[in-house]
Amino acid sequence: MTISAEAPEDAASEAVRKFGITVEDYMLPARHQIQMVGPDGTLNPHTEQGTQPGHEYALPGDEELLAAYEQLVVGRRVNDQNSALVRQGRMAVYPSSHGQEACQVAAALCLSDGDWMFPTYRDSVAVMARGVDPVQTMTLFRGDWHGGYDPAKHKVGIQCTPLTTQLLHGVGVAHAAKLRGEDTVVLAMCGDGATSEGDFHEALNFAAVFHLPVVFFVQNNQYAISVPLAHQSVAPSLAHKAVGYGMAGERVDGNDMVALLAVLGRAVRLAREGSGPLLVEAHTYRMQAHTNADDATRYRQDSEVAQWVAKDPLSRMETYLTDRGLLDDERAAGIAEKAEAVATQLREGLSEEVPVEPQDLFKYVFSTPTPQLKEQSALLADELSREEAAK
Amino acid sequence: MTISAEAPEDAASEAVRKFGITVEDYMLPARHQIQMVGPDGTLNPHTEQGTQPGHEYALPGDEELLAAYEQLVVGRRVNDQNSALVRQGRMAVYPSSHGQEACQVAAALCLSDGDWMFPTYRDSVAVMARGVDPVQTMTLFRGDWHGGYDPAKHKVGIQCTPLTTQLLHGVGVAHAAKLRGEDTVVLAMCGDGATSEGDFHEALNFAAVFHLPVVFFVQNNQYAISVPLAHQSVAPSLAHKAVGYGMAGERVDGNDMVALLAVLGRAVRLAREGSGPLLVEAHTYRMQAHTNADDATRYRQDSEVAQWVAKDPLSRMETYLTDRGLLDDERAAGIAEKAEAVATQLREGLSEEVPVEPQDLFKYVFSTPTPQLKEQSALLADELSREEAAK
Amino acid sequence: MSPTITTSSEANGNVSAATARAAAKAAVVAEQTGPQPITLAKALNTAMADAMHADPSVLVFGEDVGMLGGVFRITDGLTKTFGKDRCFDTPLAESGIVGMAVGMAMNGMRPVIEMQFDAFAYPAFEQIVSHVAKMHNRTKGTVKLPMVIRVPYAGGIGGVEHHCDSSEAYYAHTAGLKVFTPATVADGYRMLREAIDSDDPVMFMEPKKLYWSKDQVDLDALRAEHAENTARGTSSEGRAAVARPGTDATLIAYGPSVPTALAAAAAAAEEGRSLEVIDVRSIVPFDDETVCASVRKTGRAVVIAEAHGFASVASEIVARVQERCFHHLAAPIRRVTGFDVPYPAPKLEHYYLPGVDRILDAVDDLQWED
Amino acid sequence: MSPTITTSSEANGNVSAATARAAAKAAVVAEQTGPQPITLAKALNTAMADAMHADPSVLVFGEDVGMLGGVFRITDGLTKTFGKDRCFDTPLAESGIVGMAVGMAMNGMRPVIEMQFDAFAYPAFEQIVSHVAKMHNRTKGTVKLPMVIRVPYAGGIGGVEHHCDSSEAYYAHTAGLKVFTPATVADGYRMLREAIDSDDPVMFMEPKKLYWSKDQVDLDALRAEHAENTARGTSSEGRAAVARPGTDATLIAYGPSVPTALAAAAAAAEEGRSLEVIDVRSIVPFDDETVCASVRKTGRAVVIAEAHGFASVASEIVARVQERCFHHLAAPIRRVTGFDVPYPAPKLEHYYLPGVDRILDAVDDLQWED
Ligand SMILES: Cc1ncc(C[n+]2csc(CCOP(=O)(O)OP(=O)(O)O)c2C)c(N)n1
Ligand SMILES: Cc1ncc(C[n+]2csc(CCOP(=O)(O)OP(=O)(O)O)c2C)c(N)n1
Ligand SMILES: [Mg+2]
Ligand SMILES: [Mg+2]
Repeated sequence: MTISAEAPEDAASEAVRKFGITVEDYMLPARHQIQMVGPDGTLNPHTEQGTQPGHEYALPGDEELLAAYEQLVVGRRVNDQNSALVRQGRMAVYPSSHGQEACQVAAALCLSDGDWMFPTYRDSVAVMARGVDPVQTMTLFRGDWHGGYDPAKHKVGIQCTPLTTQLLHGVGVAHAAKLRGEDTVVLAMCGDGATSEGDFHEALNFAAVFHLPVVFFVQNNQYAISVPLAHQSVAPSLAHKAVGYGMAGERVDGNDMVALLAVLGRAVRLAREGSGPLLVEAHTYRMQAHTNADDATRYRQDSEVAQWVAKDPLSRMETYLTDRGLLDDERAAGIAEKAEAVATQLREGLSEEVPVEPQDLFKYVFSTPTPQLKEQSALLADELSREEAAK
Repeated sequence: MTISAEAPEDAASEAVRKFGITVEDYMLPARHQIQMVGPDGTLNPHTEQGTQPGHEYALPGDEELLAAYEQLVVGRRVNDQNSALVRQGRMAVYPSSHGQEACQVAAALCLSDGDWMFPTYRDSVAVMARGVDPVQTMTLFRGDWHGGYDPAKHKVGIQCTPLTTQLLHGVGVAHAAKLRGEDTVVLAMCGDGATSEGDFHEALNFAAVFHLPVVFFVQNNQYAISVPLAHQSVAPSLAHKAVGYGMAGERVDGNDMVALLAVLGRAVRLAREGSGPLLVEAHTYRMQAHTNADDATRYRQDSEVAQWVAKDPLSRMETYLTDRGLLDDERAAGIAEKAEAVATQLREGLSEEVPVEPQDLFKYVFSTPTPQLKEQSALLADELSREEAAK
Repeated sequence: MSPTITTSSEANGNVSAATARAAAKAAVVAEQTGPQPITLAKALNTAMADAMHADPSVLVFGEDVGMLGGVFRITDGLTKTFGKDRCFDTPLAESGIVGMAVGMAMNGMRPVIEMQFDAFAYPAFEQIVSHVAKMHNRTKGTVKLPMVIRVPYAGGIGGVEHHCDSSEAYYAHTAGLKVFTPATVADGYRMLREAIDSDDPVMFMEPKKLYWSKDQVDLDALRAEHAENTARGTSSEGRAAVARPGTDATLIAYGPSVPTALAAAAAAAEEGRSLEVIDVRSIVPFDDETVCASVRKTGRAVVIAEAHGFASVASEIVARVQERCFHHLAAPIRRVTGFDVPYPAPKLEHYYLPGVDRILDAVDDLQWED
Repeated sequence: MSPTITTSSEANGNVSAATARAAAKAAVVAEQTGPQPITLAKALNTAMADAMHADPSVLVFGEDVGMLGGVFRITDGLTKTFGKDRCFDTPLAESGIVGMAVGMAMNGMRPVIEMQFDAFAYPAFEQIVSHVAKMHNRTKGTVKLPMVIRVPYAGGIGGVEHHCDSSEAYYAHTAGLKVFTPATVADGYRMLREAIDSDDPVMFMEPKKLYWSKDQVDLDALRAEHAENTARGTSSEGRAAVARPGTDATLIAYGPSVPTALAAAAAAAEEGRSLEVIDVRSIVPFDDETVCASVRKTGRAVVIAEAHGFASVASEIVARVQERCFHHLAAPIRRVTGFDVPYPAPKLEHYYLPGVDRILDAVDDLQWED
């Protein structure tokens, strides 16, 4: 298999042929965001789901929906538990994804075991939903180390802070896998504000030119810290950015678990089948401040936040599943129990004082420490032993 | 006047209202590149000029065409003269725009006196057409200094090498002008390869969000040194990149002087009227190697180059103007004479050995040299005086 | 800060020098007088506000600097006071911010831009090194680039990765950039105003752990000092300060390390050792005179900085002091710097940072004859 | 280079270790033996080819490295030999190149990437400083990042602005990066293979003015040396070399300055002064032992580097040598470096560059008693 700019048939022309649409219709997102279940929890009629030729979506299966709901409940519990732990001083900082849990869960569930995820600082719930141990996930925010899990083992990048730099890592992982003939798909995540960074541009373009199986997933939660979307972009939508890379874009209601599973599921499938990269924008909302250190009242009105309470992804899914007869009290209780178990795990894990090891400073800079690091390490050891002796 | 993301009406919605087109039709380039005069020098019928609703172009006036032709002839002569000077060792390096002269000339002619141009290393002909002294323009390539003219005086940035960094400077100049209520338009130029850089993305987005009068002009000459366009982008065209910024894009035959004047002229007018930034891609060809130091036979076929000879911007314009009766032998001779005069100026200017001043190293680092620079300057002065004494 | 607010039509209109001057005057009058306990944050904020009052071409922009007032609140109130043409949020892109500032400075403005954290200035590195530092030289001075890049830097605040880098060496090594770093509240005001006044670009490194440290400072006196300096064409630019006089050895420090050095000197004094503390203030240009005068006097020196020691500003200080004061030195110059490891996670930063004990150890190592 | 070419289906297919090994063997056989006049460019090219033969996970990419073979032709023929899956052009974006390489290294590859010129690596600065340097540490070593960033650097080639920066200090100051720079043809081969073998990221700084300098080099002997080192787990990594022995003073240089230092030593010898020249080779890690052994012996030292002197690698060398050899020094350590000015235009670079005379002047200044 050759990865080169002259790929036999590109995704766009293939789609043009297959779906009988124009190349622009392939690349442009559907004219409305894809929404399957409305805020009140009822299924939209098929004609009102926002789909159009070339952008059709099937309803996910019942099992998938139930599994997703369980993770939604767990995710919300995780967010609330972590925020509480920060308030109690057990954790330094936590960027909550409260309100964005449907995006978080869909990001994890759309991937297979061999796939990779490249999350941001806000995506702790997605990382846990992907199977990483909750307490390990919190290492970064607890301040013990910069990352608490092995990316290779879990196929999850360390939650990334320098905005959109991780998208390129995702592109590289996909590229390596493709060169070896593996069918790995990479889900590379970022926020709305991050789309303004140069690395966003470079990552999407590299993925498109090398025709790599990367799904770029933008959680547009309307704010980058204090800066509203209107100051980041005047494009009709962030999904429209796909066009500039010859890539397909789609936008989806980011508080509609059902639509997210459908849209991300299809994107991952297309990527795996060789359609090249895709860009998915989810419209959602950051219900809380940027982090606990932020004061959102400085830049937005409570009334705006209130409007989004009505669109909550959890209650919507609960109503939908209950109405469908898929969810009853017993099942709900079981799920709540699981969520509580995770919360307990977090509480207990984070109240344990893990002793830090000063010598870790020098241990991992290189595979083998340089003479300079050995010298510095000895200096610190000497200092600490003298301190110890003085006690 | 407030510059903010919440501009009263953005360009796209204004266009939608005014032209009765969709926002995508506003942002997307016309389906074909705009071409008014074909390779054989005959005017295309209006229906075959590539225009469509919202993207209509008027034929430039006779005087404008003649002035442009004169600059075309001068530009070609400049390119050939400079290449000859490099071969003779009078200049270190020259990135020729041979074949791209129509783009070069249009870039200069579309601007008014108060406007700014931000050119690249390849845009020497545009810089001269804008009025900068030819010999001063060559300072960079001659190796005397990094720039030979005063950007503020000529409203021309120093020809820029770090790709697309200059686009942001153009954005800043436009922003400052707009804040002062001046109606300055900025033409910010780059090549096809350069569109892959992060700064391209950031510049277009800043211009769009702040709604600034910047025309981004991409000369797509099909190559970035050895790398063909297909390895830079798989978008249908580079002009499609406009969509991701909510900006209008257009593509034009870059070897058609007439269409270039029309398209860039309209873009500058729209920008001045407050439409915000626009992106124009000209399809052209780098007829010679990247610079004299490059060997183009390593990566492309002569036959490909030959195809483009037939599309030459000069002969096309000559035929067109002659057929229209605007150009006769006498006028042509006058123009040739002017071109020859510029060539002579270059030859003479560049054969004069300008003595370099070693102390210039220290003079311009800061407005006033630091104590450290004074020390270093004294060191060099001492060294040189000892050398002098030893002679 | 001044309660005087220009009306919104003024603030949003084309800026008029007369209006701005009037506002500045009013602001000075309205301000409380006499020494007050003031934070470094407040001093920096006041410096920007005063500069904006004084000169309509001074603009402030960056990420979250508008409504929010910056994540450290250093630009608090500037949008409200001066309107969003003069203090505004940009899209989230640092190269864009710096590159746009270059263009604005080329076209008559004096941008003062904020990088949100040290490590988030790296995307702008090409613009800083290849343009900000070189434009003046490239154009033989026909283009001046009066811009200030404010960088909250260094650690000690329990920040997660990428929020605590000491990046001053990158800029100090780049020819064409001035690099200032205040260590006191008064210097926060004084030096930021000088940076904004400078016709050359200044990397203004703000020790973020000192943002909330307070000193008794008389802002009016500082304003008067600035006015007097402006009138006389003088300034404190490029000058180091003797932060504490002493006789036995010299501690050379800057930014976040100055209070640590002072604490070490205080501790040493109790043990009967008199340490002089030099606050470098301006890394570029560097004040060889003040630094060397001290070392020639004491004969011993320790250089203290938070950044990794290797190829750092501390290395430079050692190198130039040994070049200039070699025969006055009774012992090798010692460095107490951050280790050559990535800045550690919050629970480990304590072991990384140069602290009082480590400085005193270094002083002890200066081969005393007693 | 080896005329052995894998068939295109092999080259384009999923790379098979067995095939690659067979090809490597064939290549070794087909190569001419014995010392040959070889350029640094050729040595680097051969090192990459041999590494690619030996290990199918070694990939080469960057701007113009494919069909063109790079603007300096260092990757000449690699695409032809190994197919465009293993040596290929990327879109024109340096942050993209480095960022993608990080991901590839995380997923089993060993990318060797080319930055076209020193100043054009700056757009990748954030990726280099915040990820390349930190990934191993961030993950407590669970993620290794075996990648090489090749940077043609420094001047002396009459290049226009942005094509002659000496950027090594930026990387040397960044904890977590190894920084190598060869000065001889043999080291070009030896050190690039070691860099590719390294499980840690290496900034491989290639002195571009030496690309076409030739030495008599036996590639087969170097291959055998490499094979032996690999078998024994040894290497020349992190070691400085005595490029010329001497007794009176030590010249410490690296990369492009080594030939200049050697020329200065030769000139000094004619005047009866014996100078030892140390080729630093590896800036990080730094070989204190070799450097200090020499200075302790000679008692005098001059550090030579093209980069601006301020806060540079040269400053570091001065600082650490005075820390370690203070009582052996008969005179302050002198630096001969580029001035603290932007790298000048071609017609002025001669005045900027540390040359033989400037080095000899510095040696003369070392307070000789005679
Ligand atoms: C390169 C870089 N610049 C600045 C920052 C500081 N910063 C952290 S989060 C953030 C806002 C990001 O907004 P968005 O991408 O919308 O993600 P969200 O926080 O809303 O999930 C900023 C500016 C950073 N982390 N990285
Ligand atoms: C940031 C940066 N990276 C790499 C280079 C080296 N370089 C100079 S020109 C060039 C190709 C540019 O191609 P394009 O943008 O198409 O312009 P053209 O030369 O065709 O006019 C490259 C890679 C550079 N100047 N700047
Ligand atoms: Mg957001
Ligand atoms: Mg090109």
